[in-house]
Amino acid sequence: MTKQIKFIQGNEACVEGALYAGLDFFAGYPITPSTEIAEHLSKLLPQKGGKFIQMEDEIASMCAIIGASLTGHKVLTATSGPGFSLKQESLGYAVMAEIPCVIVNVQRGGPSTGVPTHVSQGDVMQARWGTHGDHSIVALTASNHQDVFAMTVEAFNIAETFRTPVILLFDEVVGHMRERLEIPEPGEIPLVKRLRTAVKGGVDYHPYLPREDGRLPMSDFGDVHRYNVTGLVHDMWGFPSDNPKIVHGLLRHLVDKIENNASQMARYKTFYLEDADTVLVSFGSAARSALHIVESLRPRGEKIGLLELQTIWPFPADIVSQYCNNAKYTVVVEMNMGQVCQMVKTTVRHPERVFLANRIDGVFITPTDIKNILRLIKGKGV
Amino acid sequence: MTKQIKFIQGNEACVEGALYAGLDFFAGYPITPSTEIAEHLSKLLPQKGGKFIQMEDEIASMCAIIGASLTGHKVLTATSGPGFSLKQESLGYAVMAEIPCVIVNVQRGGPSTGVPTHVSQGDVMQARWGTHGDHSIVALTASNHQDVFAMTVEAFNIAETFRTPVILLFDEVVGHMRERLEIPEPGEIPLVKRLRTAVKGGVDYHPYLPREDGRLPMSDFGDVHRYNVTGLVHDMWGFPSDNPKIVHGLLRHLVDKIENNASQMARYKTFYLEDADTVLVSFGSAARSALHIVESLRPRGEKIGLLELQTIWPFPADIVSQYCNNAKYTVVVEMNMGQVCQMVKTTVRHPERVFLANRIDGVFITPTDIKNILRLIKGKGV
Amino acid sequence: MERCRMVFSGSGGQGVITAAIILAEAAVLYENLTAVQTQAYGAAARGGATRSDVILADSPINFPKVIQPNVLVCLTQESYNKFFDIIRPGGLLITDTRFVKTQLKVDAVQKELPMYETVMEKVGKPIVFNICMLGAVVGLTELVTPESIMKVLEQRIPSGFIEMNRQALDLGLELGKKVK
Amino acid sequence: MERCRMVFSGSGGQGVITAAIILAEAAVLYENLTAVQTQAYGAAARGGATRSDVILADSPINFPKVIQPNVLVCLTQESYNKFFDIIRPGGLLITDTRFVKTQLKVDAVQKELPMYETVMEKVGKPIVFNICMLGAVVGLTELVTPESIMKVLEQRIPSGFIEMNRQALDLGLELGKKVK
Amino acid sequence: MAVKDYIRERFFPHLWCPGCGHGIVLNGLIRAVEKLGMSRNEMVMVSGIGCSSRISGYMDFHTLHTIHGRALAFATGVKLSKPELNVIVPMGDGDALSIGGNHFIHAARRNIDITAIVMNNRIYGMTGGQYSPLTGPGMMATTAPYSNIDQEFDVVEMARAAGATFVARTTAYHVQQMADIIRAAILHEGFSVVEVMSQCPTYFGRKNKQGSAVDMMKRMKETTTPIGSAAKAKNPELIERGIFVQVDKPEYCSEYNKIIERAMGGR
Amino acid sequence: MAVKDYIRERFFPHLWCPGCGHGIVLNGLIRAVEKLGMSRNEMVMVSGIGCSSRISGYMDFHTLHTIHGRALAFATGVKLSKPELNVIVPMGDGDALSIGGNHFIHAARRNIDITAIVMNNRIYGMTGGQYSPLTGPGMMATTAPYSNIDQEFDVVEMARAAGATFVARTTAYHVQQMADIIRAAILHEGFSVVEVMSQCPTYFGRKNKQGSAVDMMKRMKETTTPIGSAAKAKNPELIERGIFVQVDKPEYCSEYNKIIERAMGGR
Amino acid sequence: MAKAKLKEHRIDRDWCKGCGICVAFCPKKVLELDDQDKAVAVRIEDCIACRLCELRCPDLAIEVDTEEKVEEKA
Amino acid sequence: MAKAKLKEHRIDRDWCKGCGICVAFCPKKVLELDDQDKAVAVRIEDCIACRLCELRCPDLAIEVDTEEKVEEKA
Ligand SMILES: Cc1ncc(C[n+]2csc(CCOP(=O)(O)OP(=O)(O)O)c2C)c(N)n1
Ligand SMILES: Cc1ncc(C[n+]2csc(CCOP(=O)(O)OP(=O)(O)O)c2C)c(N)n1
Ligand code: SF4
Ligand code: SF4
Ligand code: SF4
Ligand code: SF4
Ligand code: SF4
Ligand code: SF4
Ligand SMILES: [Mg+2]
Ligand SMILES: [Mg+2]
Repeated sequence: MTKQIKFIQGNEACVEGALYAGLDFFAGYPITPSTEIAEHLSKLLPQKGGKFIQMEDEIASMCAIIGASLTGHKVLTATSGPGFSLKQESLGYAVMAEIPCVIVNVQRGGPSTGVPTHVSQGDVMQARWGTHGDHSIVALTASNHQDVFAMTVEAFNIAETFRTPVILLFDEVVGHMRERLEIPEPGEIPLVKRLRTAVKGGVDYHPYLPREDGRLPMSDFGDVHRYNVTGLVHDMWGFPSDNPKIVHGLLRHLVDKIENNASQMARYKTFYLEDADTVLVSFGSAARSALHIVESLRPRGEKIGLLELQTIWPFPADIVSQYCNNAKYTVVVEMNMGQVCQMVKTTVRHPERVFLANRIDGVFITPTDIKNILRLIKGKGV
Repeated sequence: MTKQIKFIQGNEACVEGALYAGLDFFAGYPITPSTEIAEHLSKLLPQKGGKFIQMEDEIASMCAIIGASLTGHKVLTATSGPGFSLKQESLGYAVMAEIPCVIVNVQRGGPSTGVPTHVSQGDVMQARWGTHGDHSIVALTASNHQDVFAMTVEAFNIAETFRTPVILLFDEVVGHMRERLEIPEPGEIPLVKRLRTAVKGGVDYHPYLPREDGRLPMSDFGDVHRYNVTGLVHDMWGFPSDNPKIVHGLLRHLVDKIENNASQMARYKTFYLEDADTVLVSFGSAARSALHIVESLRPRGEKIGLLELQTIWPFPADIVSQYCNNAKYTVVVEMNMGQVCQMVKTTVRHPERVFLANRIDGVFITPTDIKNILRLIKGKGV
Repeated sequence: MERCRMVFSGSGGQGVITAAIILAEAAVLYENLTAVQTQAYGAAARGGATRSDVILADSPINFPKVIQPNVLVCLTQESYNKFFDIIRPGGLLITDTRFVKTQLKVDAVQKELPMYETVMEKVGKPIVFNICMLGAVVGLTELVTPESIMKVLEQRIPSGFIEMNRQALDLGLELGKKVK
Repeated sequence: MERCRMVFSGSGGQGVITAAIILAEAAVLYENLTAVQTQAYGAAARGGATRSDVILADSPINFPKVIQPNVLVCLTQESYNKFFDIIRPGGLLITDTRFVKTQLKVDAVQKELPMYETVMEKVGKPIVFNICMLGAVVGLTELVTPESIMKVLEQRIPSGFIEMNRQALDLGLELGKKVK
Repeated sequence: MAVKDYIRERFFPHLWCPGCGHGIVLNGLIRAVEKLGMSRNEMVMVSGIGCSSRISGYMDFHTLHTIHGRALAFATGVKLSKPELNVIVPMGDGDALSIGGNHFIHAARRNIDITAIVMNNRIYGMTGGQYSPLTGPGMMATTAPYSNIDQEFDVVEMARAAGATFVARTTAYHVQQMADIIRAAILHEGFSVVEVMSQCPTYFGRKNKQGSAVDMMKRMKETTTPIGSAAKAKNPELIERGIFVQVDKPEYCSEYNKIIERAMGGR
Repeated sequence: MAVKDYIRERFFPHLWCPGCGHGIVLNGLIRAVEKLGMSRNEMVMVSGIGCSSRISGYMDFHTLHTIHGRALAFATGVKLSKPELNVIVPMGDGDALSIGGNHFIHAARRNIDITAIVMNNRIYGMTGGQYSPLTGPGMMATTAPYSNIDQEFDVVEMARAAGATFVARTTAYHVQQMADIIRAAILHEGFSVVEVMSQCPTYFGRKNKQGSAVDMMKRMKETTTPIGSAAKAKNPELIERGIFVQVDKPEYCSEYNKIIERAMGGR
Repeated sequence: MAKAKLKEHRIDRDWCKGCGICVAFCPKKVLELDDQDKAVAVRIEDCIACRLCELRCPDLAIEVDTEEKVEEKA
Repeated sequence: MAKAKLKEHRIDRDWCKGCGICVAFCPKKVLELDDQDKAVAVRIEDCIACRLCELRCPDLAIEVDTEEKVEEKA
């Protein structure tokens, strides 16, 4: 059988990935440039018995998917900058209550309404720190439709494995561009199912007690275990507590389950890095221009390569160190004021060798832009 | 004349500072532990002809103060974690539209509802990065009521000088504790008035064209200049534009006006730093415990001192480098998982000499906690 | 003066927090002392044992919480049970005879005073129980003068109630001085 | 095959974006080529000159935007004025005779085709103007086969409209081949 | 099942103040559920933040204690994703109609089968007595020291206008009526709103010199009357109690099932 | 002043689609303001985000183009801080009643002297045709491909229930009535709501096969009738136009001035 | 339903917060608060087992046990 | 108000988007769209200066100039 091939937008590729991963509930509110995700799901979800609901705003959408996750469903919402800002309070709730869910942010130019229809990658730090209080978060991204699909599936897998919200941080170019997507066969990408408790009815079930492997089995609302879910600090049954030991334990658990597994969650791609003395680090659509310039400079003898990050949070420090510590030049290519660049600087051995090749004017960064910046960095002028 | 002395809560000290600074409009929504700010202002503002309004939520409160700022008033809102998360979208609007306004966040234990009545300093990074898109922000804090007063006045002054929202990042202990406040005489602390344009009616006024000194004179709504205010990227008249040059120029302006003036905005205090080889860096209520331990170790011959940060954002990198670069040990004392510590590490010459002395369990960090951590850091065991 | 760390504890309606604030305010406004007052908030404050910390000193106070109080006041059994063992060795522990049975030995001067009974008998209003307690504390410790307390009260309460409060304060002072 | 970068431009209702998508989709689904299509969004897309970029190749396409197109199609004067000078030296510039007056010299092969007129005359429906344009492009460039285009159309539009589209496509093909 | 089987006994005595009306709502709710004889496993209680919202911690259902004002949005996700569950959403007046007002009107508009109970004490209890959109002009609150100038919502009118298909009002005093109404509300297929006037002696009562919990409940008795009573005609100031709206209209989850049928048929 | 004195000519032709009803609202609004003869300097227009919200960019007032759904909250700050200004808030149906529903009902409840104009095209125009809370069941939208199951709000009923003291409805077809009503609304002291039925031929019209802008306006003529008309009695499906509510009630800023007097007197 | 016959008032003294609601609204004045502010049934013989005290108690502290109920349980 | 007498229709061809609203609702069928889809007054003599075209134009593209108006301006 030949595989199903589609020629679609990145937003649709995300939809396809979500459906492949087993999505059965979506709540959202339209906003450019993420709207197509909602539009396609409003059509496709009911075809497989799933539910689509357009809520009154982004806050309600985030709340609704949390509710639906608790009944045992795989859930998604999608938005862009302003909506992502609005979701921060309820996103923090999902962190605290350890709710598996996936949030797409198709980034656009900010701050505020900004340039809504233009490309930007300016929400990287917000994804990490947007909600109040100490916490950790997972955020993935991709630069092409095959990867958008794969990372979407990955997002659901990580959400289920770690009982955590996962952010998909796409951008306008990837979201709106059309290209080829080959839908993998069922089973080709492994799926992580909701881990449900084996504890029988009548036996004490602890929704917030990690197993030895760190995972926390869940029980669906409506099932035999009645427990409590709250955004307050809570004990292993889910009931509120302000006992300092419990506070400390829970906060450490929430952060450690993500940060200590950073390597396990690190997804990335390498191109021509074996002998590279100039390492481009990039992600999302910017990585396309980065790869383009790498491939056009290689034939001219330049030892240049690309590290494309797909996991942005937890920041893949090990991977970045590994590939950049010995580089003469590390150049972060991104469409913001250096949000990932700053992280790379704090990670590598020689921060002074890290440079930023960026654009912030709403225009997609071109290979030529990068080439010019490389010349300047290397002291060769324009 | 003897000065007016009060024995009050930190939240009241903030109210006194705001009134001293010329506050005349407050909109808010109650939330622990910031509520007293609203309560006192509901009483005191109308006594001086000002306006207090309790809005339907925190979003509306933030929006209302922006509206009131545009009619030429000094404005304030106050909240805590969950409310601060909700304000992120409209806060970004204030950044983009360059609205002078002050937002108090009396921090409490997060994430989510967390431990609402307990102390924490966990919103430091959120204050910087909570809203979407590249931007910069000013955030001040204080550890005692005299400084709460002074920093509140400072917040209004910076808001007016730089046409920017300023965040006051207090915490539960400072907010709720009662101690002495001496109200300065009128004029004792200089106040920055709203800079209004000198341009006459009928002459073209540019609300978004910085003068040579970087300041942007305003014109009150209702006055002779009718212009446009928007959260979209805009030209010097305030009208939307997606011209890449304008996008670039505006974003750089918004960030540079803050970051390039970091030194001018750096407020801090030093204690016993002249000969200190161990430098504690702290802020807010944690700095009280830090100072306590410094003062109790000094008589025992330890060369220990304290750098108390009052400006958190823009991060006072120069000051931190100056005092910490040559220290044997830099120990950041804070009640979170190391949000300021991380910034200090990226700032100083020897990040490996920077340590964290923290608590995250909702209990106020004690001098003994710090003392114990100092022993451990120095390899002396418990 | 020696730095004095105090914890006032009791149940919600007894006014221990108000008493703590009045004491600290009197010290700051009328005795030129330094004082810091804090209290527990939230669920801890609602049910169960209310607690307020006060530190008085003649120099700046940095750390605002009390870990080992020199003076501990417990007005309910629950608060007594919860807090009795934080008393600083050699400190002063004041309890009310009506509400607290002191079964437990601590290394402190224990004063069991019939404050509630006295107030009910002589004033008849439970609302000034806390002021009587304050009188007892001041009587025993002489941290501030009764006049300073009265000045604070005069600022805070309607004039019609001043007399009642003065009476309660005096009753407390007497009780305190008597056992000193 | 040589990488071919194209820009289709015109005004909102002319269907240039749809045409671009159809071409790219045909290439990907039925010719085993690689293609990327992008377009302008927002105010730029609403009033004024609509633009869609397509790149066709037989290898991976990284940079998805077109800076200098090998093929530029302009269906309105406005889009012509805005975009004519981005054409790659030696490229192909296609305009419609009814809507565009080509006053400006560029280093490219210029083809002025009466696509709109032909469609209106032979089919009578302005709605298939874009398909005729596509036919002309394919006729001139032979990037994909007309059959592939038809396969895409058959998937996309109700069967009642297929014939009309085929007709428009053929008209375009002819126009294109004629001037080749 | 006995009353105590519906609660989580280990959290009793509960945290509400002496005489707090919210406890009576808890009591009435239990009676309603008891009579219905529904399994606790099919009951989900979703609440926001507030004194009232604590109720979910005390009930032995599936309980979801969320964030301030958003309970109905969470509940919508629960219900739509698993329509066989019975979803009850107790809310404070601030929770339901101040910060949560939008979710309230939209849940009503959709007519999704959720039972909303507005525990109306006319004050923000949890944060210490600020005025709410139900406080009403002339009343005192910690943020209305010169007396309140905010007009109040009429919960019944708001729910009706927004599209709720079951709308009722009762009080903590009229606990039997409360239990009956809540039972009818749970049975109703569609969005049901029950406003329960509940006393907060600690803040609303104290600030407004309304005396003890008992006094406040006496006032509930005196100032309310059954819908359409003769007393109301005489004294229009009286607040009506009873079921104001009870109509059949397409319920959201059922309608969505039809969408699914259509979508699946269309393949 | 001439019509063109009220607009910012340099942004014309405007960005709305051919035949968009929002342009007619702009037209009617200008006529209303023109008749009132108010100075442009005392007029503030506050809008959110949407096709409708673009209107503020075209008017030569003090204009505040805010974020989606929150215009009334910004406007409340403008008005309360400087009550002598006339504040007009044009809003899309999604802007006003979906994401902005809460601010809508609270502004109405407070009865603050702001004029809200709901430019109701029953769709999210700006984002490309998703259903709004005014779309109504049975209609098509890009997020309702199997037809919409969401019940709609009745703007008039919502505004009335929430406490607005001036509530009216008109259409883009009835532009003279529109101008008159907007004028009355601006003159009204208190919160006024004017729902204007406005056509979006590009999305609502196309998705629902309602033909051209002209066809959609003809439908407005046919499906509406003045309040209390004989036609309505015969055909209850007809939508009523006119002023539904016009009452005197304490206005928020005036009430606040009394608070200030009391507070200042109290010193 | 047969008319219930009172067996006993079960009052949980740990749960009772002494609000006096049961006392005030008992139609037969059966209940009182004792000196520790806990409800007690002092005129038990007057009780008509109407259960209003049970239903109105905000603390679920009072249960009116009747004969029927016992039978039901059996 | 005196009845207005028509002077001219001023139609801004740059602003007119050819929606046809003025054409469809002119009570006297005065207006038409030309081949570039711009409104033009073709039966100007029938115009009763009711201004409905002006009021309904979504693009403010049409102005009905009358004698009175001219006087007003003076
Ligand atoms: C986003 C947010 N804003 C504010 C608060 C603070 N807060 C908690 S409960 C509450 C109001 C409580 O009033 P109500 O809903 O009437 O319930 P009650 O306590 O009176 O039962 C407020 C303002 C919060 N927790 N979260
Ligand atoms: C917080 C936020 N969410 C979503 C959007 C995207 N958005 C912009 S306008 C709009 C709706 C427009 O519909 P409506 O308010 O009815 O106005 P119309 O365009 O129909 O006039 C939406 C969803 C946004 N800008 N901000
Ligand atoms: S504060 Fe009021 S609402 Fe809250 S528990 Fe106490 S009485 Fe009840
Ligand atoms: S999309 Fe609809 S509402 Fe928006 S401008 Fe076009 S016709 Fe008007
Ligand atoms: S009603 Fe309940 S809590 Fe109140 S006094 Fe009676 S038994 Fe005690
Ligand atoms: S059952 Fe009725 S009569 Fe008996 S004690 Fe309770 S309220 Fe009084
Ligand atoms: S109504 Fe206006 S835009 Fe439409 S055709 Fe007439 S003049 Fe042109
Ligand atoms: S003024 Fe009236 S009659 Fe004259 S063209 Fe316009 S609509 Fe027709
Ligand atoms: Mg309440
Ligand atoms: Mg709309």
